[in-house]
Amino acid sequence: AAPDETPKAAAAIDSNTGQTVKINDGPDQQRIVPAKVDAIASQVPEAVRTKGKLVIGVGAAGAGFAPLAFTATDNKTLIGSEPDIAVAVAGILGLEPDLQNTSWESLFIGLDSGKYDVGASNITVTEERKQKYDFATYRKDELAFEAKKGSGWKVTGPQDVAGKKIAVGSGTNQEKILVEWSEEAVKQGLPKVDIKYYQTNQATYLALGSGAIDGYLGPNPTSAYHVATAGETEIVGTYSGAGSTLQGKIALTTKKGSGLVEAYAAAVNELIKSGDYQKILDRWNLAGETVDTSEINPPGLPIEGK
Amino acid sequence: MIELTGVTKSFGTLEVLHDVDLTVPAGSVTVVIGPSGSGKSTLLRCINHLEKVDRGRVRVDGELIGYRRVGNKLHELSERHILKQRRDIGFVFQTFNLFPHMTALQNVLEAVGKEAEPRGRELLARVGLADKVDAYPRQLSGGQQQRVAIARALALEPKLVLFDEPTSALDPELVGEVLDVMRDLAKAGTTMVVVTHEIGFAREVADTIVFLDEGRLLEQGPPAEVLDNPQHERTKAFLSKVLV
Amino acid sequence: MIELTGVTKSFGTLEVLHDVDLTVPAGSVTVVIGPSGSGKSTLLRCINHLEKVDRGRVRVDGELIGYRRVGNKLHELSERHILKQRRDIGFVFQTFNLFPHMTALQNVLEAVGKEAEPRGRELLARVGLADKVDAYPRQLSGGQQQRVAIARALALEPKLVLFDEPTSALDPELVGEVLDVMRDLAKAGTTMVVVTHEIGFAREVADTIVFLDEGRLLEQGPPAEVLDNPQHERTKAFLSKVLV
Amino acid sequence: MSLLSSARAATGRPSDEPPPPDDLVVVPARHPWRWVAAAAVLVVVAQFLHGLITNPGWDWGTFFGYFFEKSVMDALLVTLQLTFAGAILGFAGGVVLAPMRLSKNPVLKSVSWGFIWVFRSVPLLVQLLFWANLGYLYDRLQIGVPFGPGFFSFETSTLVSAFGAALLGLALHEAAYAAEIVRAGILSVDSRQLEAAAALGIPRLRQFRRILLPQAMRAILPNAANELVNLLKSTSVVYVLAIGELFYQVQVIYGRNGRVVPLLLVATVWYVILTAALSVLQHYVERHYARGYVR
Amino acid sequence: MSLLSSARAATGRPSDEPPPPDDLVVVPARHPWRWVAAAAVLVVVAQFLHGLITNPGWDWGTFFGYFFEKSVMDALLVTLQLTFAGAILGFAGGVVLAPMRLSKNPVLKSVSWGFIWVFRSVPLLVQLLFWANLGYLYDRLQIGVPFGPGFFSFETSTLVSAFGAALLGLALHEAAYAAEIVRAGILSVDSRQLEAAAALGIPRLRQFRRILLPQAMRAILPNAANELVNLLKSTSVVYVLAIGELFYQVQVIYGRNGRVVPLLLVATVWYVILTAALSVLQHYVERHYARGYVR
Ligand SMILES: Nc1ncnc2c1ncn2[C@@H]1O[C@H](COP(=O)(O)OP(=O)(O)OP(=O)(O)O)[C@@H](O)[C@H]1O
Ligand SMILES: Nc1ncnc2c1ncn2[C@@H]1O[C@H](COP(=O)(O)OP(=O)(O)OP(=O)(O)O)[C@@H](O)[C@H]1O
Ligand SMILES: [Mg+2]
Ligand SMILES: [Mg+2]
Repeated sequence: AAPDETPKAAAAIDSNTGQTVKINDGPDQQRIVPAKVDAIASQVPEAVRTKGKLVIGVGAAGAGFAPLAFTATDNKTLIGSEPDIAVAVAGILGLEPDLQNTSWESLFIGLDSGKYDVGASNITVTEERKQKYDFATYRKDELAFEAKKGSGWKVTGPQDVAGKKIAVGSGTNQEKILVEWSEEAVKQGLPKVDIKYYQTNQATYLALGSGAIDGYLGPNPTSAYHVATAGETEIVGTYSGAGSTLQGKIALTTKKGSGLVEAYAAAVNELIKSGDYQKILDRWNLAGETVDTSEINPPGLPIEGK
Repeated sequence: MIELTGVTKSFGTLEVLHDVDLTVPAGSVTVVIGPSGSGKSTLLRCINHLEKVDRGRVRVDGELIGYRRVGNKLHELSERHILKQRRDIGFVFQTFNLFPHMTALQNVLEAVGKEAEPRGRELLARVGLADKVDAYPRQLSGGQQQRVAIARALALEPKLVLFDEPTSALDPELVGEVLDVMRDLAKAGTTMVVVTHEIGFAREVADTIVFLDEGRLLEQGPPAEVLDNPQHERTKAFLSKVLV
Repeated sequence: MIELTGVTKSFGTLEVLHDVDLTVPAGSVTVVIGPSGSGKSTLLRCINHLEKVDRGRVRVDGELIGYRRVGNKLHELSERHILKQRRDIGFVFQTFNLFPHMTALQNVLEAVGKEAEPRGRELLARVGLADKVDAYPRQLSGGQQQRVAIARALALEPKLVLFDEPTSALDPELVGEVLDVMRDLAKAGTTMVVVTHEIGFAREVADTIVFLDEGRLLEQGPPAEVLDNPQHERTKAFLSKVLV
Repeated sequence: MSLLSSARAATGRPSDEPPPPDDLVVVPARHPWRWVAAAAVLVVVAQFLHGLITNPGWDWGTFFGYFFEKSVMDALLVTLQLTFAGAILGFAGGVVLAPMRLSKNPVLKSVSWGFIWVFRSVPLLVQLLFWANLGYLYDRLQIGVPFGPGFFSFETSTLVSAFGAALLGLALHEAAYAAEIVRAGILSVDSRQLEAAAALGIPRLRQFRRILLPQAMRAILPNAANELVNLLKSTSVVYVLAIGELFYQVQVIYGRNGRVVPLLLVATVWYVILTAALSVLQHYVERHYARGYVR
Repeated sequence: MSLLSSARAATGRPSDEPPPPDDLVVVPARHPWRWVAAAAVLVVVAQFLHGLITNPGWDWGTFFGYFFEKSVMDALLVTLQLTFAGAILGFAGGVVLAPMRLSKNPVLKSVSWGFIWVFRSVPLLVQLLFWANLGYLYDRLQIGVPFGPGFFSFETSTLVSAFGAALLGLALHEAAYAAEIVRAGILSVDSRQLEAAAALGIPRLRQFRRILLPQAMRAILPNAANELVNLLKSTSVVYVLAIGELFYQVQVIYGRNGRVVPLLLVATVWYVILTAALSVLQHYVERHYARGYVR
């Protein structure tokens, strides 16, 4: 049997409140599944309605990204806030949720081919992605700087990251902010940030542990979870995505023109209204990430100059 | 019966066989002699189509080797047919070419199948290798390997056997034994073409002796004629060097 | 000078050489004859330590081959020393063992270096291969390969040359030429041991003839004695089979 | 080398000076540097192992907790299944493709060349994604007149399952590599061997099976083992299809508990063990095919 | 085969019945099935290409937009650098390790065996992570008395750069595989060749370099090419070190814009092109080492 992980994995410290939140990472999730709301369910296109199920793609194959999407202690069941939101949406739409875990690559190919009706996998809205997909936002990201324990480093603005080696995920809100800060630092006559793009969290965390990089700018929830479970790092600064010129938003994603996006947005709004939304995010210690309303295709992160 | 007409073969610019005509009657033993590099091995290789001739024809028992005649055209045979033709033609290589991963007995039986094991053992015994049936080629002396090669070629009971220096690695005693084997074969009606450097052996075994020089067939006839009374200057010079 | 004392060698349970004592004076030609499988090749291979003897000693020019004596102990030589010893010992293999990826000339020059090219060409010319210097072994006839092997062994100007059936693939003319080469070598003081099946050749070339049977050295002496007046029954039987 | 029997001295051989070397004791060549080198190697290995065992970074507790854990064992089984199936299908393909590439028939030759070229160069990841998502590119596969009407058609998205896609991809990928391995083996066999077989009139297929392949085996085996070990590890690429093989499984676990190092070590040690088992097997198979090559 | 010269008929050879076969025209063996097979293959390939070009799923616009894009070209260069450096270091190691494993010296043999075993079985990913993150496990490396005081010490995190770690890992990994490839080649060479060299007193190293290796090359080359192609693609594993090689770069791009298929295709087509170039090179090198083996 798996060694006892309870002391670390079951608990995560809320970085805002300092309270310990108990996370259920067992296979029995007791998900919040609201009842069907006919007015919203009727917005679902005929084809999906007759199929009767909502195929949800999550690109968390392998390590995933706890607590957003990862695998339960039985090493099979897909759990996390992203599946929860998608399952709740399916409930409102009166569809049977069909959760499928896959790789990032397969997720996008699957969305294109119509294999997945929705992608719920911490996908940020970007202008480039908007050319191919429709988005219904359900969360914003709070960002956090994570560094090795005892580094004594604090991050509050561009001057603190100048000249440091910092990892960030490509195509994320974090990347955009880090690039802006780097430019800002250069303007102030400081050295620019040495940005590293690791493709997996494990590589990032190993690099962090070994001193190959100074810090990691990532989504606050995953960082907080990692700090709590691995216990080798600490959060040296948080940053609200809203503070920048443009708030990065996480959205349910579907193929452009699939006709599903309105139903998704309506369903998320319904969840917000009913309070289930708050409960779901609380469950995963994501209270700081809530949005007030679900937007359809809001302005995304700008297209990177080639 | 073998019939070669106008056989010519070149390697690049080097003409190794030039317009060779040769007839070997069924059941006879023809010995090919000639200096090193004169094309003796190549001649044998052309007979069983291991080497494709550039010009001319090779017939064994009236059958064209490597081709089939349809009307006025010659169709090249497929590899499968050529392989079938070769099953009637035994070949003993100058370099033996035994299969190194098989024992002596396995080498002999490879083409005939396991059922023929008694015959295989008998053949090996006949060439004096009864105690080496299970030895691998690398564990055999040169002469032992050569005898395995002879036994292997005979296992298929071919109508025609081509020997390329079958006694080069054999001692005088064994040469006598191989001679006995050949006599038996001849009695059973097997046609043989033997390349050899041992004039004594040639004299003993041959019905006809053929002298090849620089790819040309200079002289042919019974041993008494060719060896003791050669017509051609080149043949005379060659034979005068024989050590007795 | 070679001195073998009590040389014994087995492969598994098969004793191939049994207590062989042999002395070959410097500058002389010793011919080893004997039936196929009697251990002739193995004897030569033991002399240059390609085969480690089980018992007994091999000395060339007074120097132990493969060992160094310190006090009352024999220390095995390192491979590097053995290789150095072998540079004085030429070896012509029964199977030639030419390097297939090198031309005839490259084969000859491999051990001596490119500087010796004129000498290499001269050696090849001497064995009648002036026009084949640039041919690869596979493009050569059996006899041509054998001659390259001889030239290769002589290129190092060894004090001692071991020939394993050096004329098996050669025609009578060439046998005479090889004989000439050997005579020249002998005149220059080179010691030679020659394994051969050709009794005529043995008679021509030998100072001493040695008869080996089943790993035992049965008879040795000058050709006239051993060939024409053998003492041992086995030798008599063997020689009686020689075809003339 | 053994001691000389002193019985020989008693046979009454004249005892001239210096005493006959037969009386001398043979001392095998000594290699002092071997011992120095061996000691140096041992020290380095010992230090490394010492560091491995005592360093808390490796987190051995977690390692042992998961090493025999059920989900890891299940994943190991999947890895083995994929490896064996891939290897068998791959080498079967290779044994067909290699002679094709060496044949004189231009069609066979080009097909084999093209196959090897394409499937050797397309990354396995891409191939797996392609087979698993055939539906993305082709809604329906149909059998029928080329560019004309179709007779049957399948929905591609139902045609290939994830495991099927993984197998298909691995098999095609391995076949391309195996083909070259077998070809190298064939090239290493002396061409006179085939001449001898041809002169005996042995049919082509039998020539290949009985003469060529067993001799080629010597050159094939170490490379085949290389390929097998490689395949064992390559199976981890099937993570893109979310198939729970060994490497995928340890990722799943460290994704949750953040203990990357000990879990990577779990997978690594399993690979090391499997490779060792394979090496032992390889040793015996190589010895079998080395028979007849003693000298 | 050419037509027979009719001049031969004019030499006055007796014209018996049946007419001398010299007058006959030689018809090369016909192979109707070849044409059928060739046609079938062409149709399948044409259909596939047709599908490729016309299917909107492949998104050719994006493909061409990125194919020569600067960051992709830079990444391609990194891939080539890693591949060449890895191949050269790896094969250099292999050429040393293979004779060690075949030598009679038990120390050399065990060291080589152990090296091959370990570095063949540890996944490249794990090795890269290990080398790049040495600092995670060992804060300082020191040179000194084993288990005793140290003389020098380094901070490990500054010791190995990401690129250095990638090179080190690739080289060690490749060396283990290359060693077996070279060993297979050596085994395929007739042992009598070495005997001949030994009888000529050629020094060991020269024997290896001049006699053994060139003959082993025939069996080594196809496998070396296999390994090189494999390496070309394996370099993608260095993504874990955030080194910008080809595959990493396309991942970064599709991570941003979600266009997975055309970007994977960019990498794939580059691999296919590089493999083709390698195959052409391989052809000529193989031909060079085939000299002397014509018959
Ligand atoms: N594959 C080849 N390429 C080029 N030349 C070749 C080839 N095979 C043979 N030769 C040449 O053809 C000539 C005849 O060769 P062949 O082997 O037939 O001679 P041979 O009469 O059997 O000689 P020997 O008695 O020495 O065996 C030789 O000069 C040889 O160099
Ligand atoms: N590696 C080996 N393993 C086992 N037996 C061997 C090995 N090498 C040789 N023999 C055996 O040793 C005996 C002597 O072999 P050797 O090659 O010395 O004979 P030879 O006198 O040279 O014969 P030939 O005249 O036929 O060449 C033979 O019976 C042979 O089968
Ligand atoms: Mg010949
Ligand atoms: Mg011999």
